[in-house]
Amino acid sequence: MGDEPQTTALEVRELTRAFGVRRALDGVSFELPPYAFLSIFGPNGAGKTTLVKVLTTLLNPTSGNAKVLGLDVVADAVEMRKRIGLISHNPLLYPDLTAEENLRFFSEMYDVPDARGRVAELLEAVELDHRRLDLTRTFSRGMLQRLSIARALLHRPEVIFLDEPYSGLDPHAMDILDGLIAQIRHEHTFVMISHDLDKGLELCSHALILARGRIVMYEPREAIDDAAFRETYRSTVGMGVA
Amino acid sequence: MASASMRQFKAMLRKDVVMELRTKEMLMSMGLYSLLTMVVYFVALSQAGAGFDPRDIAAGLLWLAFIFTSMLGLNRSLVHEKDQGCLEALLLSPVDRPVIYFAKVTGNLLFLLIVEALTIPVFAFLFLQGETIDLRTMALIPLVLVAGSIGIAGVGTLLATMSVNTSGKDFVLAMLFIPLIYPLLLGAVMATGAAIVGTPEALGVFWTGMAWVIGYDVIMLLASYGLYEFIVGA
Amino acid sequence: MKSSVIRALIALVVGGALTLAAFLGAFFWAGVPDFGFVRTAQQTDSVRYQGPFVQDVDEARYLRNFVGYEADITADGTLTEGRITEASEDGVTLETDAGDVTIAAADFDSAQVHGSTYGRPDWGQKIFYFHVPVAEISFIVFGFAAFYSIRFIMTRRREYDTKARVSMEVTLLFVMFTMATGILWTRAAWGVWWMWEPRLTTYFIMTLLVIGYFVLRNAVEDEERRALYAAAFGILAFIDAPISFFITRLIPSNHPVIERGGLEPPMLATFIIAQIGMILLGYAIYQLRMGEVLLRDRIEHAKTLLER
Amino acid sequence: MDATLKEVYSLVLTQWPLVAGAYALLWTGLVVYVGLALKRLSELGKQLEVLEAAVARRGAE
Repeated sequence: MGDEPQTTALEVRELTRAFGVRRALDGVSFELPPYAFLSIFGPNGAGKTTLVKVLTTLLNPTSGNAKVLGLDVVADAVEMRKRIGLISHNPLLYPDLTAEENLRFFSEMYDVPDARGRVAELLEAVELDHRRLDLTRTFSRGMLQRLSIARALLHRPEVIFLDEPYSGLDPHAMDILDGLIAQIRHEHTFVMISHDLDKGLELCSHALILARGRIVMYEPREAIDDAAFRETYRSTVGMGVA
Repeated sequence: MASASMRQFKAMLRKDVVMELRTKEMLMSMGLYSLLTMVVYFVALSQAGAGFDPRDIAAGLLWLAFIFTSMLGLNRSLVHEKDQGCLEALLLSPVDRPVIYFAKVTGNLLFLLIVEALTIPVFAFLFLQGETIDLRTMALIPLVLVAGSIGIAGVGTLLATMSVNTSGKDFVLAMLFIPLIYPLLLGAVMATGAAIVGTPEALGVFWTGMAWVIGYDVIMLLASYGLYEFIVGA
Repeated sequence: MKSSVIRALIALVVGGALTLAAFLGAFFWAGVPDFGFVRTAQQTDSVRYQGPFVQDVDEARYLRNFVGYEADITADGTLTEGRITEASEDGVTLETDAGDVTIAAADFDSAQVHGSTYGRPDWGQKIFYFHVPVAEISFIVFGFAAFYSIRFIMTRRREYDTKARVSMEVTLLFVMFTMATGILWTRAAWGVWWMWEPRLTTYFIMTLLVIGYFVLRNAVEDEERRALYAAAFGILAFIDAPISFFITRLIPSNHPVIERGGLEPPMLATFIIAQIGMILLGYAIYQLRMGEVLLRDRIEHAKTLLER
Repeated sequence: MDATLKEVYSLVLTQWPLVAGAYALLWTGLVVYVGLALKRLSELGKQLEVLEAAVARRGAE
């Protein structure tokens, strides 16, 4: 299934997520080709996090549907979870386990073949080989984020979701994160939530602006006029919380 | 699929045990807390007259200590998962939600039983010295302990999963947990009391109490298991 | 919204009228049952007269309890009739038609004492006409709250959460009424304000569960999560309540139960009218609160429209 | 009331404040609760009228 060429990585149709009259997502539809890099912008409360939560099966849509890699987020949730990864601003790691134990634990969860080899390989890739026996409690923010990336890549996901991965990182850690993303950039589809317009535009192949649960703008990078884009973004920020 | 779930269950349980052995946070806090309750009990009973038989209320005192220490532990165990969003990471992985529930319940049950096993001798040493005790009926106490702790861990894990996401975690947990656990507590105290008294008639009371505890376990564990999926994803 | 308020008002008027009727019935129509009896020496002209009281006494010393009563005493084979004026270890003095007669205890053979029995009216029973219907409604509405909680978990629609919450509010109100009237009844019937008695204990637990539901709601920030948690707890609480009720059946209860056919027709009628009236009042309160919640929603909606 | 009747009615005499208390609590509770609910309802109704008039004006513009 994973080897077939996919025509779309994401396929979102009329996605609505509502509770009473409040709508976190209101009829969102878009498609994203494979190996693209989607940056999602929008003011606080625009529905960015909700969108990513629906796309990562953590929340069910109220109506409409979404497919990731051709799999439905509700019906094929378990299958889908094996093929997506999340890097959040929260490290999602147990502070009282060592780096290696953390990765080994999550490889059990994902049933990763040759877990030992895969963990060693990833620890080397994120340059944490020398700290593998230390508790992650003792790690700096940057190291945690690197380990968090290793955790997200354990099961070789095809779609990687990034939830404001740069927030709280020092410039050095940012460089390392940039390097890591660049390395795997072309074999994966990325979906990133970002507050940082420059960074988001620099990385993306597609950009999406969300406000009050609706798509304000969705364009491939080539079609975007930077100045106009910034203007649109700024106008949505003024709209405040939906 | 079943074997994969089993492996995931074992991994989660091992993770909890390794973390606990490393920090000893739950065991230490629960153990010391139960020791502190003993001091409070001594003060509470200090004015009781000479005719007072501590065996009459031993069962109630023991379960009181267990209930309060268990709430402490339950909160801790779920705070671990919540702290850095680890629960979210678990939910993102292809694990069935019930596996998460049962792994957490088993972990909590394990720590609870360890603390209870340590508390009972200390309690007996402090309060029951010189009392005649029938060791044959006392041997039944582990049965109540296991059955009661299953209920506490089962219901408590579900409630703690909710209460960690609230403001004022400890109070909310107590407010939900104590009324809900009341039937189990009554049955468990009844059975434990009967085992301590140890007369032949008491044995009938013991099994009635046990039947209640087991019945409660079955009903409430099924309900909690059914509801956990909705709670954990919220 | 409008319709629910209209339904509420209709239910309020009809329920209020029935409740008022039951209130009047309770005091002016239904009789007062007896709570035990009193024995007196004289017969007073009283509606609560139950009949004559006759007791055989075979030892002279027991006569001390019957000073003032009419008595037929056999002593040394002769019968003396009169009213006991004095009684002691040694003997008894009777006031007879022929003057005072003293009988020594040593001569005493047997005696028959006559008096009157009166029923003691149990006024506290008047609480029952409203205490029981209110308690019943608290259970019924609790059941509705659990039902809507299940519906909410299945559909995730906010309206069911609202219904469950409003039902729980009505439950809380009626639980409080039950508790208040119950405590007063306990004082009237048992002479204590509170007793750790199975029925009372379990109802107290149920009160705590309902309060816990609102504590939980207030402690959760996110609206949808709050709804889910509350629904889950509502279901658990509803499963727990019957368990609590049954577990205490191991201990015999003092709480009275109505026996089949145990009520006189006026009492039964009053009780049934009170029940129907209270159910309507409960429904009216539920609809009123529902209407209020819906109004608030519309106001919120209008506000967001204006702010856009 | 003579001594005999007093004895007969002793229970009634001690119970009546409790019965009155129970009814007073129940009735005041119900009336106050319903009264407050109705008052809130009418206030909210007025507020809604104002808001909906504003919405209608906004729509007409």
